[in-house]
Amino acid sequence: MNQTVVSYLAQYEFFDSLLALFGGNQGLLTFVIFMIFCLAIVGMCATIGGLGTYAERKISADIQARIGPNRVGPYGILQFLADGVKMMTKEDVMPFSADKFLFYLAPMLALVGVFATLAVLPFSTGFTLSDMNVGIFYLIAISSLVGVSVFLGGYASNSKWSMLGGMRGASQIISYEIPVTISILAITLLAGGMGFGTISAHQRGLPTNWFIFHNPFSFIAFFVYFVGALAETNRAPFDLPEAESELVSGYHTEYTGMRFGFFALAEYIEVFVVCGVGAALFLGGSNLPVDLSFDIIPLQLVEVVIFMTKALLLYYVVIWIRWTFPRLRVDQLMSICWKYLTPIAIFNLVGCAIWVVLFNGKSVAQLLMGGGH
Amino acid sequence: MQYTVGSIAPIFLAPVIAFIINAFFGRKLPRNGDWLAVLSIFVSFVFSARIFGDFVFGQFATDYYIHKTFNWFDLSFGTHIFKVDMGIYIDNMAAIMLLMVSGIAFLIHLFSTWYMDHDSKHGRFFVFLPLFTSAMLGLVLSDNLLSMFMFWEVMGFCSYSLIGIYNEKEKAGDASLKAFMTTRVGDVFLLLGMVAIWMVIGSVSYVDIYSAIAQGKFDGQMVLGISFATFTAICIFLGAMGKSAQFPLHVWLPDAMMGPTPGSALIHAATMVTAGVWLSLRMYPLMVLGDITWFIAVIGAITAFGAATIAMVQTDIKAVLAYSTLSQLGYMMIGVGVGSYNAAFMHVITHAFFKACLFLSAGSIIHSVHEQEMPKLGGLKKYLPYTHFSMMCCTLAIAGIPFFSGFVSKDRILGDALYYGFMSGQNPLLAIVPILGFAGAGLTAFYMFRMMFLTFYGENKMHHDDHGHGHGHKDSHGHEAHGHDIHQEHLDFRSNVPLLILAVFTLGFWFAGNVAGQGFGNMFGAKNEWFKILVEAPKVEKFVERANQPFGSVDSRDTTELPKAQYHHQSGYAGPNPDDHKLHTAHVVGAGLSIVIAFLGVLIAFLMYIRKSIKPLASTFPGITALLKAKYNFDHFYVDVLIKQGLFGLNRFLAWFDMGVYDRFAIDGMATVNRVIFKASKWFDNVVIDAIGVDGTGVAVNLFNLVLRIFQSGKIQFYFIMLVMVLASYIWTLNI
Amino acid sequence: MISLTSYLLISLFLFVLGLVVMIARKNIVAILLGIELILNAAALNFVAYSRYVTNNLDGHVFSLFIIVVAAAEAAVGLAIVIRFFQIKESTHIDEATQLRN
Amino acid sequence: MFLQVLFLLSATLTIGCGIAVAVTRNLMHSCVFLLGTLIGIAGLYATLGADFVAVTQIMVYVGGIVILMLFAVMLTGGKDFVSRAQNLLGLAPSMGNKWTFALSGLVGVVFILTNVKLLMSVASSLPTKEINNELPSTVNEIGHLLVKDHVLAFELSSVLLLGALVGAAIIARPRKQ
Repeated sequence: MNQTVVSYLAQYEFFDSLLALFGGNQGLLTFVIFMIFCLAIVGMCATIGGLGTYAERKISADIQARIGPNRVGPYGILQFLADGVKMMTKEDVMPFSADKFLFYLAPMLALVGVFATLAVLPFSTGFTLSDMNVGIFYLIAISSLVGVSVFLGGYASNSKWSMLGGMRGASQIISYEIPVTISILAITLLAGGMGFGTISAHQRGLPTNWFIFHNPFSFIAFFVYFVGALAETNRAPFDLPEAESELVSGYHTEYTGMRFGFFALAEYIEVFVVCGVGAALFLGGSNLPVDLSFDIIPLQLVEVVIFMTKALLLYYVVIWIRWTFPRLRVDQLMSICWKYLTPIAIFNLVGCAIWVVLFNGKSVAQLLMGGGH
Repeated sequence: MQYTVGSIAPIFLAPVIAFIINAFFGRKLPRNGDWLAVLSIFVSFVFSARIFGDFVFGQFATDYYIHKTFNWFDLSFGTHIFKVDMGIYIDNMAAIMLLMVSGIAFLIHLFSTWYMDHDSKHGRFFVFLPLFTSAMLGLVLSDNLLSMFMFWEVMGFCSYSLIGIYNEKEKAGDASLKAFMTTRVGDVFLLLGMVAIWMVIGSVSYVDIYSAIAQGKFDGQMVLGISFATFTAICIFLGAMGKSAQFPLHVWLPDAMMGPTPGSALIHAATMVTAGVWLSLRMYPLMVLGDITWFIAVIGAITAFGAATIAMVQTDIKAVLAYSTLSQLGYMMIGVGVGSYNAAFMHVITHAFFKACLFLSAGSIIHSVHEQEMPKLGGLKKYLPYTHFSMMCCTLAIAGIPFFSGFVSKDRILGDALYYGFMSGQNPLLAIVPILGFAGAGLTAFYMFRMMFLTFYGENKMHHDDHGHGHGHKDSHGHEAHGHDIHQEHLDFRSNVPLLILAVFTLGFWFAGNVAGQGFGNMFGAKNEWFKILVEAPKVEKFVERANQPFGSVDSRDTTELPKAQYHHQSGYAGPNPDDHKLHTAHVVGAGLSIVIAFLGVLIAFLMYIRKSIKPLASTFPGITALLKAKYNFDHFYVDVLIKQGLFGLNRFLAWFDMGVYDRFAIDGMATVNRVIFKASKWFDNVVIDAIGVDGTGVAVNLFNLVLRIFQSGKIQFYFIMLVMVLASYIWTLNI
Repeated sequence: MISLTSYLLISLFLFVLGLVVMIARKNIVAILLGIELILNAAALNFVAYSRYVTNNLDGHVFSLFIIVVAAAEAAVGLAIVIRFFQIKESTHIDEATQLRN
Repeated sequence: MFLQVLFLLSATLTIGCGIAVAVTRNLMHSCVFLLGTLIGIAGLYATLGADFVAVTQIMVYVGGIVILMLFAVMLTGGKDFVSRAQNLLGLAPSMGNKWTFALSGLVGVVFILTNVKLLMSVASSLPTKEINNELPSTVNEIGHLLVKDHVLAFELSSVLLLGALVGAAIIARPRKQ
């Protein structure tokens, strides 16, 4: 059976008293707990997505020696709320020749695809909504809904810019899924499982146990993953689908108001998700640097903080890259994917496989120190 | 001593890694990564040396071996077993061979960094050289024919690339193709033999083959009317013939000198050609079982003598060396054939050392004076003292002068051949083996000293030309030859030191364990006759139960069941067996005879080329010389006779048959007959077929079409509906 | 409790829907959609039988292979459609009757 | 309880979107509904304990096939034109008309009746296995099956995919005439 947040909580005594509170109806209790955690995680991620826009503007201002948003709240931190209010109150414009159904559907699909990935994101060993044994595979699969939504958004708007943006976006997302998936496959090979719990358990302890430092191939795999993830989330320098100078705003050119907000929110949350996945797969996830034999709820909160720190550091790097590198051309984009990243990823996969066979899956550090479990 | 894969694998893997890095990033490395190649071979050498030390000086039993296997793939299901194991098999012979290959390859690599400096193909050369070495090391490490065959083919490819490395020269391209194609002939047979063995015993591992021989699994099997063992033995020996350039398939080796000289050294000395001998030695029990050892001996004798005669008239230094390689390979094959197992293997080793040294010396000469035609050389002793010294040592060794290694190994083979031909009661016709062998030994001494005298002694013609014709002449090889000043040679660790190191190993006592060689006079309490104790033909009976136990556990046997304390006690050839006595006599006679013959050859060469009191061969026997210069017309035979006469003749015959006979009688005759039939059938056609058959059918088809057109609508969906309907009606008619 | 029959009914219904799409639609892409539905119905049956009837996972493996074949079929099929469209400027199935006469 | 809810949701999604695929006039909408059907089937797989198959379904279909379909629809226009062919069942628009639907409905009914007849006879002889609610992970076992029992099919499918890839690339490339 898959580990869930409920089955984690069930090992504590207060769970029984909670059960008594619900009159012994375990199903209802499960539902309620899931509900609470879902709401908490979605709310948190939505806030992170909102704060992402603020961080983007503030960091870019910092890089460009400006001040950035500074009016709403202390240091302008409430700027995203003001933006949200502005978006909600805007008129919801529907282009005359748009395909109505698909036009409404596309932003929803984007949000669904992104929020569905949160179900397996391992915030901590216990507070993972569902630690299913095909976790990372599920995450890759369900996040491809975003590609569909990008395409549909571009198509439904019935505008040339949107169409070009949508096509670019879809082809880019499909193409970059390949190196990303293959480099993740190398990690599942090392961990011997696709569940985040399994992967996380393999990286327990000091940073030398992290998969990024496991062997030279996984070290390269991290960068392949990171570059591919940047492209999959349409972030700079791969933000061709929404290249302002060429396509106005790409696939969401015709969107206004909260529908545009959905797209923007989905994008920022997806960036957070891929950063989280990168942290969980390569940077040790939510593991404490020490091996504690006991487990209490506050410890889980510490783990959440560790995970968030790692993910947000990567998030910072993503924003930093955006304001540092110029945009690529379309042919460069495709040649990077097919001529460089994919062969490197395949090379990494084979290399990892050989490493596992040759050294019984021991990491470089274990080989050097002669230890190992 | 527990060996893990980690302490064996680097022998093979280090050069492979150097190959990969040089192949992909070589151009970006300083000096095209040649230092990396040298370093990798040195790593192999160090690991090989460790194994060698443990096997030769350690307290292992003499029949100790390391055998580690892993499952390559396993497609077994149910009772059908199809699994292929790969593995490492190291016994004493392999340990010695590994040290030899890696050591010589290391020196050759070191020399190449000097030789190939500023060469246009420097980078490419150092891509293939480590791959070549690694393939040879892998071949030696292999525990089965299949992986051996893979490395065998990799070597074939590498030799192709190294021979044709100057691919802008047409001759080089032709030579590389020739080498590749000729060895392919043998490889086909080798593959055939492997498949045959697999069919019978379901494995191609050496251990399994030995145990199958001991258990008699080959007995009673027949293929094409000959016994199965003979068939497989011949097939495998044909493969060895191709690789070791034995008599009918020898044509590629002399042409292989088109490549850079260090490459030739690696091909001729340490790696490629010895692979065939190695295979014959590994499969020796099969050769004995198949009863083809006489065939091996005869082939070897023909090669040894024939190549030696050709070498007498060659003028190119490298050609002389190439033919001498052929000749020496013939001696190794004689050794395999007459049952002189350890002498044959010793000759592989000794020959590797002196032939590598000879080639490197030739390379040193060529690189120094840019000339390889001997008549244009002479008097180089003054300029190239170190090269002269090392080359002289090797020449003494190959000529079979006492105290040198060639004497030790070759004369043991000759002694055994003498016994085999005259005293063992074989077919008297086989006396040709020792006769040709001794004759070839004399010729060897002659032509090697001819080469030495022409190159290093006499007057320096180039120097003379220098002043006579001035600068700027170009010779046939395109080098700026005559205008080149000959620099005085200095001691340099890349150019001469490898030669000198190799020259040290031309002394006989490294191999014989005593000074004189043939078991006389033990010095310094050396381990007497270590070679004879360590290397012996595989005793197949010992492998029967070993084949049945899991290979992983073989390693943990008691290693000290028979320690090598017998080094000091076992000596000489005398034994209670009267045959041993005869053998000893044969050896003594053979040694004496070969010393006499060798000195005779040296004397003739001295008289001919230093004193000039005997006219050179060419003026005495012009006819024979022409034949020899044409290399017995083998190339001519293959190209002009076999292909042009045979194949083209067949073509012409077929063309004549086609045009003259078939066309005139069959086709034209048929035409006449047809005309008659045509008139008859025309009437029949018009009346019966056309009117009644065709038109009538048309009408009928039209009628049917009215119905069928509905079904044949050309629409896929309609067909689909029909499909579903037919399926449904079929199911409804079933009574279930 | 969910029974085998419910899965079989769903898959039957899906199959019939695919059949309807394949027969009623005249657009080649739409027919490919119908084929996907039919393949999925078959794959669903495999997995359902694997859980309720047999004790091994061979059904899962078979449905994986069905997915693989479906992917290959979609790729080649759509390539043919696009090529067809380049030649005929139409994706109507009734245009593809050149072999008839 | 949870399984039932999931089953009902998935079945509804599957059947509802399936019907929508069949009856929608717009080909683009059909494709999107097909997406719904495929996700529903993935849900059904999940209720059957086939986690790996379910995720593979989403991965391949959503990430690959549906986007491919959408591209194809976009490139070919998906217009609702009338055929020029004059034959039996000709004169139908691209997305079908009431006649084609009636005919296909007929065929469907025949098929259902046939199947029900077939199933009725088989249903009684089906072995009734005790189903446990535990849904163990199938990933390991599927991996073993793929490289042991079904290794030939596995390798052949890789050849098939390669062939399809190359074939599709060659077929779809415009040739210069």
